[in-house]
Amino acid sequence: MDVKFTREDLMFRDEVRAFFEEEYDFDLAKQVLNDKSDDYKSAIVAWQKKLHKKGWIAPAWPTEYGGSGWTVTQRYIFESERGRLGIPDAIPFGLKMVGPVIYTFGNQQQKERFLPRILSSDDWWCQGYSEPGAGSDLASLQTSAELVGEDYIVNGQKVWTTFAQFADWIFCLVRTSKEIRKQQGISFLLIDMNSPGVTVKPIITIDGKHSLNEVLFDDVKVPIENLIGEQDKGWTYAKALLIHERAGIAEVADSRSSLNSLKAQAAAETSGGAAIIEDPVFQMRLSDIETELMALEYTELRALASMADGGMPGPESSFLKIKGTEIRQAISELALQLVGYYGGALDSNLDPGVLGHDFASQARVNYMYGRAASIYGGSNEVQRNVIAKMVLGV
Amino acid sequence: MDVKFTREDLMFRDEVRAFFEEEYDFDLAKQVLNDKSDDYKSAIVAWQKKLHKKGWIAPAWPTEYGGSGWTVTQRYIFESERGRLGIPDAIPFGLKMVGPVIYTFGNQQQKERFLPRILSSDDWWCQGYSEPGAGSDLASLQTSAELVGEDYIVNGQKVWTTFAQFADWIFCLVRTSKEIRKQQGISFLLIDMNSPGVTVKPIITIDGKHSLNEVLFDDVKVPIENLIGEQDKGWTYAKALLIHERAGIAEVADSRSSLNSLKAQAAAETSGGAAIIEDPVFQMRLSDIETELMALEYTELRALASMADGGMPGPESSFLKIKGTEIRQAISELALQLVGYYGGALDSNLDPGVLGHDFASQARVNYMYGRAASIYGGSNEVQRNVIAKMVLGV
Amino acid sequence: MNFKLSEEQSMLKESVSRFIRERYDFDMRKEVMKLSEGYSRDCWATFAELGWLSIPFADEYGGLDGTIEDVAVVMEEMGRGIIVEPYIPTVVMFGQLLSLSRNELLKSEYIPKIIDGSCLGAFAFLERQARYEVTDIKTTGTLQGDHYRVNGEKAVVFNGGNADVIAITVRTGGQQCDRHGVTVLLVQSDTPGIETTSYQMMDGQMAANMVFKDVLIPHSNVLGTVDAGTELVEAVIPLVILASSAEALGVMTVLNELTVNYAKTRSQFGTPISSFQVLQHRMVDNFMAVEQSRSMLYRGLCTYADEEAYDQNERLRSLHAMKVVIAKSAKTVGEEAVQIHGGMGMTDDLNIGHYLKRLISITTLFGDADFHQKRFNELSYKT
Amino acid sequence: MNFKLSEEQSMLKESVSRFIRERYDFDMRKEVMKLSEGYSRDCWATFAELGWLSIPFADEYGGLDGTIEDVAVVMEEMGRGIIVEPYIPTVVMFGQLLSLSRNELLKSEYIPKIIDGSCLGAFAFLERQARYEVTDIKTTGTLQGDHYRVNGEKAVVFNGGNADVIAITVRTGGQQCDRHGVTVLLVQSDTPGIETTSYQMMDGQMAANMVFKDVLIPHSNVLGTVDAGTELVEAVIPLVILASSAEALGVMTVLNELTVNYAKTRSQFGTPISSFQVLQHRMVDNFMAVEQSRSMLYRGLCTYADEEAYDQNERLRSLHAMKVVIAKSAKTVGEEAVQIHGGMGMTDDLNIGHYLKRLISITTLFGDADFHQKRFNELSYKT
Repeated sequence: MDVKFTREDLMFRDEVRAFFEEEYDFDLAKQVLNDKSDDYKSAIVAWQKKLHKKGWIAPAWPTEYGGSGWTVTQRYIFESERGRLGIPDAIPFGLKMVGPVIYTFGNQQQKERFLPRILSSDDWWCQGYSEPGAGSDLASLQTSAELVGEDYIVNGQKVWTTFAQFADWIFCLVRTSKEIRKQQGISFLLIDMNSPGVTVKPIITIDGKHSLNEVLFDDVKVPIENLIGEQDKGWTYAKALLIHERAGIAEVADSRSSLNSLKAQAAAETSGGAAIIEDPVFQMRLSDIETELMALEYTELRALASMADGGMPGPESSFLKIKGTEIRQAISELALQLVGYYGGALDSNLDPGVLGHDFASQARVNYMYGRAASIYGGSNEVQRNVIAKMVLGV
Repeated sequence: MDVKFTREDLMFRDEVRAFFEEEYDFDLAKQVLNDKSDDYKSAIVAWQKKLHKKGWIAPAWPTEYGGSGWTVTQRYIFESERGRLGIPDAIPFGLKMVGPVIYTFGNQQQKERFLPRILSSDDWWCQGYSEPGAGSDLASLQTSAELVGEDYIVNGQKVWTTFAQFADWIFCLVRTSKEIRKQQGISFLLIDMNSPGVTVKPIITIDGKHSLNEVLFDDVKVPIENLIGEQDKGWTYAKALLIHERAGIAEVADSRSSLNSLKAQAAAETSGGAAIIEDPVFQMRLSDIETELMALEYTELRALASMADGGMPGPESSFLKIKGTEIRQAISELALQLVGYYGGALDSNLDPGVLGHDFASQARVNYMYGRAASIYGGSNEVQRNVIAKMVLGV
Repeated sequence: MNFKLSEEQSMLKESVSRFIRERYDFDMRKEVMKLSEGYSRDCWATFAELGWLSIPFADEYGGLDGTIEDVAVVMEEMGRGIIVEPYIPTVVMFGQLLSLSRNELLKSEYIPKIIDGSCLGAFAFLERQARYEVTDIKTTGTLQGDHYRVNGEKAVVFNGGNADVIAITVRTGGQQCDRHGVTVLLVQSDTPGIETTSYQMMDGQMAANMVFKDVLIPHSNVLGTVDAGTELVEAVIPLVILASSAEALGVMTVLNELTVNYAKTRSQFGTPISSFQVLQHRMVDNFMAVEQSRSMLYRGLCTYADEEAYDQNERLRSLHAMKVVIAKSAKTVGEEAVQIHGGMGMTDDLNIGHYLKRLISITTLFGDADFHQKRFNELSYKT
Repeated sequence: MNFKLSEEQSMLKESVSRFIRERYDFDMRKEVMKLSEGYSRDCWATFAELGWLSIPFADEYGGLDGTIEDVAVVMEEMGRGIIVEPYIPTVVMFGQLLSLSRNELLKSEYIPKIIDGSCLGAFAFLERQARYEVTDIKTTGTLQGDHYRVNGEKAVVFNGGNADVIAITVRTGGQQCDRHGVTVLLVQSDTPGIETTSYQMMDGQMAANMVFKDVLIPHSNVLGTVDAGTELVEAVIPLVILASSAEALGVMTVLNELTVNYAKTRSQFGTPISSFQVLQHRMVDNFMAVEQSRSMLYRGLCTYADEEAYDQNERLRSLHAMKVVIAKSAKTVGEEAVQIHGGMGMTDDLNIGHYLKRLISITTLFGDADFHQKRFNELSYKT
């Protein structure tokens, strides 16, 4: 066991810290990060471009495709510092989802065409997996793609598509043949969102915001060169991605950052004249979460270390997803508890100045939208089924 | 809704209180209640005889068979006072289990023969349901009873039989024919524990004590007049009993009494010079339990009231069993937490005087034996299945 | 003890239930919420016609002389419809401050108007720094001749923007958090110097921020006794939390019904998701949580009503415990309803999220679970 | 960072593992527990032969110069066998008090004897009133000439009855709960005036009640510094809780393995109970609890070891958090193992209950979950 940081590690920590503090626009972030508007998009893209310039945008990618070539410890340090300073993660759809599929299963032409624009954040991607009848049971999907000449003709409906309203491209699972086993006959297709016949319809969620969408495909022509790998093998690619991408899914750094905000608010808010953070019961609520988060941080590190050592991917991604979202939800619940009456105040249209601050409405939005965390990306129930199968062997 | 006690109710409360305080031997109880020896048995029987003399031994029985004829409120008051003073409940096997089966499904001769001796505690009963292969799945039981002339010849093995070592009689579910549906072909038989061929083998449990037993039947002759109701219909009788007997299963009064003891100990034990009951975190642990118990007390009262109004029996017994045992276990867990290092001290043979008190070893015994509460009488998992079926209709 | 509804209670229950069925389903509620005032004057008039506004008031003012149990019966049904009309602010908060105030002049002036639906009320008790401590009051009331001059700010005043009259707690003596020195005043909402910013809450209810600048309120508008307003407020809080707990019970009951039904119809992996044992057991736990909540409501009602059988300590303990159990249940039941509804539960178009939001508001009202549990502990655990 | 075992660690692990397989299965453990001393001298001699007793001691005394990580590797395996021999009391508690004491005379006298297995040790720190506050000490040490005269009583002294030498905390100054004024003394167990009542704990370990009446201990037997014993004790506690947490991890891992295997073979309702989704998910939660525990152990080891990267506050926070996470996991994992084993889990004949008991003892050692969580809070949450 090697339990200490090296001198190089500590120097890297200083470098990351300095880069974040100099390059990240904390003021801008404060203004736009919560509004999910076009300003939000451009702020995100601007920051991602800075990371790209520094060579830090894709830590997990193989270096040949633009990865940063870090050790496990360096990745851990980068994430710790990101969480400490409250800097949001890069949008995952290009960098963590379709990118790895393309460099693993795509052909040379696809790699050259798509990977650079993912790294540079010039293309915004979204994910076309879920459908109204295919949620937890993703393999039931019905969106069809029929090969006619050199094009697939795509028809169907995707749902819960995050940030489709910003997206240039969508990667989709589509049904290309009707086999008996429903996992077969699914293909992995990249679709230009500007193609004729693609319609995006907003879904307003219970936080009152617009992050999700329906994406409708009406005779959308997709050139055959946008097919990843072989036709009918898409399920395999999607699943490999799911098991392989272990880092990030736990959102440890983001939870750390939320917890820090929560602590700061609890130090500022009072009850009966005393700061709430001094309340022994509130402290227990905080540390119930913080201790689990500290454990999860190392669970992630262990998963990375095992992968770096050539360990076989196991049920880690399901584990990290379950625990990560449970912790995020617990933080959002406690944050809502902290703001008390103010959490329910101001549904949407009014100046938060009425309350004298904006963190209360933000707490409500985070709590409400956060309910989705245990539903999306394979519900936590499904993730437990996966672990039961892979670990318990039942 | 009728939300107040009547003057008669309040007078009854005083009467119960006075009776308990005068007649119950608190000192003796302290000495023998935890040792599960013969002294334990005789102390229990002596107290039950006093209740019988007063006419209060069987509150739930119809008055024609010796019930006390109380209103729901009176039963509630009786239980509240019992819990407040820490008086244990009567042993249930005769009074709450086989008694109601006999007066509901037995014939006149059986009623005359068995009920008076149950009421007077002259017969000690035990329950022969579970078998090594039939726990949660009780209907898989294999103990056989073959009718030969005027006798059943019983062969097989019962297990987890509480206090079989004290028992004069055992009521058993036995297989009298091998139908396709396994619930059919089961009969309800009363067996004299002194019959030749009955062997009782102690099971030492993880509390280090002897409460449970195996009961082995080797060609035991049981006269046909000991069959309750019809042959092969025993499952129906057992099930009716299970659903009908709603009071008591929650053990609210006993939990109240344990909680009172726990509070008294927390007021006496110190940490860093302060009483533990003053610790805000310990207080939360206490009230997490106490508030649930307060609710359960009224859930039981509501169940009784609904039954008294002729309401159909529903899933209440499962509900009361689950919540009641969860609360009892939670109390035992907190009690063990309270005694700290001392909970693990003194496995068995040594004078508790070494520790200067006996409540620490008692806390361990209660905790350890208490683990069984969510297993016996239909595990809490099975009870949830029952509610799912009866309430959710799935 | 008997928990069967009386004939009158059954009629009240059925009357609210029919109203919701016929005039206040989820789509109609959406329309109501779009109205500029955030509630429906028509509906309110119907409430008056049907007698709901008169329940807890004395016969002599035209009331029904009903008990808090009667109010609870109505509130539970209103919870099933997540009605946004200001019943609690007007009838329970403002109305009961008035009823218990012994100010006969004000009572005879306003109670009949509440009952006939022509007067809406509000209670301005919350200040920015106060959280759940109702005695933490900075707003001052300075006696000048026969008027109080009131200065300060009240936040999240339920129904503050629509109210015709407002009860307000002001500090007439003592220090910021003292029990003593609090006075409750009644003020017309159009009195000069009141600046009101009205807004809709997440649960559809209206609230307001209210700034008081040199507002003059006649001494004759004192509710209760000068400097002893805390006692009056603390007499009304139990009624508010009993009523709102009953409402929470209605909300939770509906959520469980909707969730079980959804689980039976939603298929994944070729089978209704209700066939998954994990979901079954969680739905069972939610069922039990609601039953335990109902038990606590009944315990709260019984103990509150029976001053002969229970001392004040026990009565308060029951109310605090009720808030604790119901708040915990509400959290589980509400969140699980969203979870089991999956993506659908996340959409603003479906009713599930709106029920959850109302639950959160109710459990916050006059203190969340931790707040009440700590009060319970203070009353229960001593050396 | 790298969590792979070194070659040496792998060999140690395998050596303990083989010992348990071949000489310490559950039946053999039962025999050991029946021995009058409650442990096996033969096994202890084997521990010495295999070098386990020498791990954390310095080379100059014949030790292996190992780290706490090396001890953790051994302890995890010992947990799998719930070994009752007094490794922690002798090697970690007494041994590390000695190692860190800077008393060269005592070190050269006793460490070689610990390593060769001829000397058992114990640490008498607990007093009746003290609970988890190690500075709450009434036992007095009064300096008379070149001896301390010790009077008082120590409870639950692990291995106290079998120990040849005992480290004891006495109050040489200050008030009952003061940090300052505590001195750690080494005393031969056969010194006149020590009255020892030895007994077996629920987990099979031995403990003793020890009364000290005018026991004379030479001043040269001071471990650490007079009046500054708290610092020495607090330097050793992290080692004890790291070692025992590793042991808990071994116990929990076995419990989960046994439970999953039992669930696969136990049939009810015509199917293995492992096919019930509710049990599956709970076993998954137990699996995750143990993985989180392992992560916390590693975090504890890493943070404790790296004084350069982490300040003292962060090092302590990690240790407290480790105890919290592991204690919570242990409770769930242990209790669920009994539950899923059903009636069988309740029997004293099966190993399940014995693993549970050991878990309870470990989680109690030097503070339970609430205790450590409160310490964690003190270090973490301030205005």
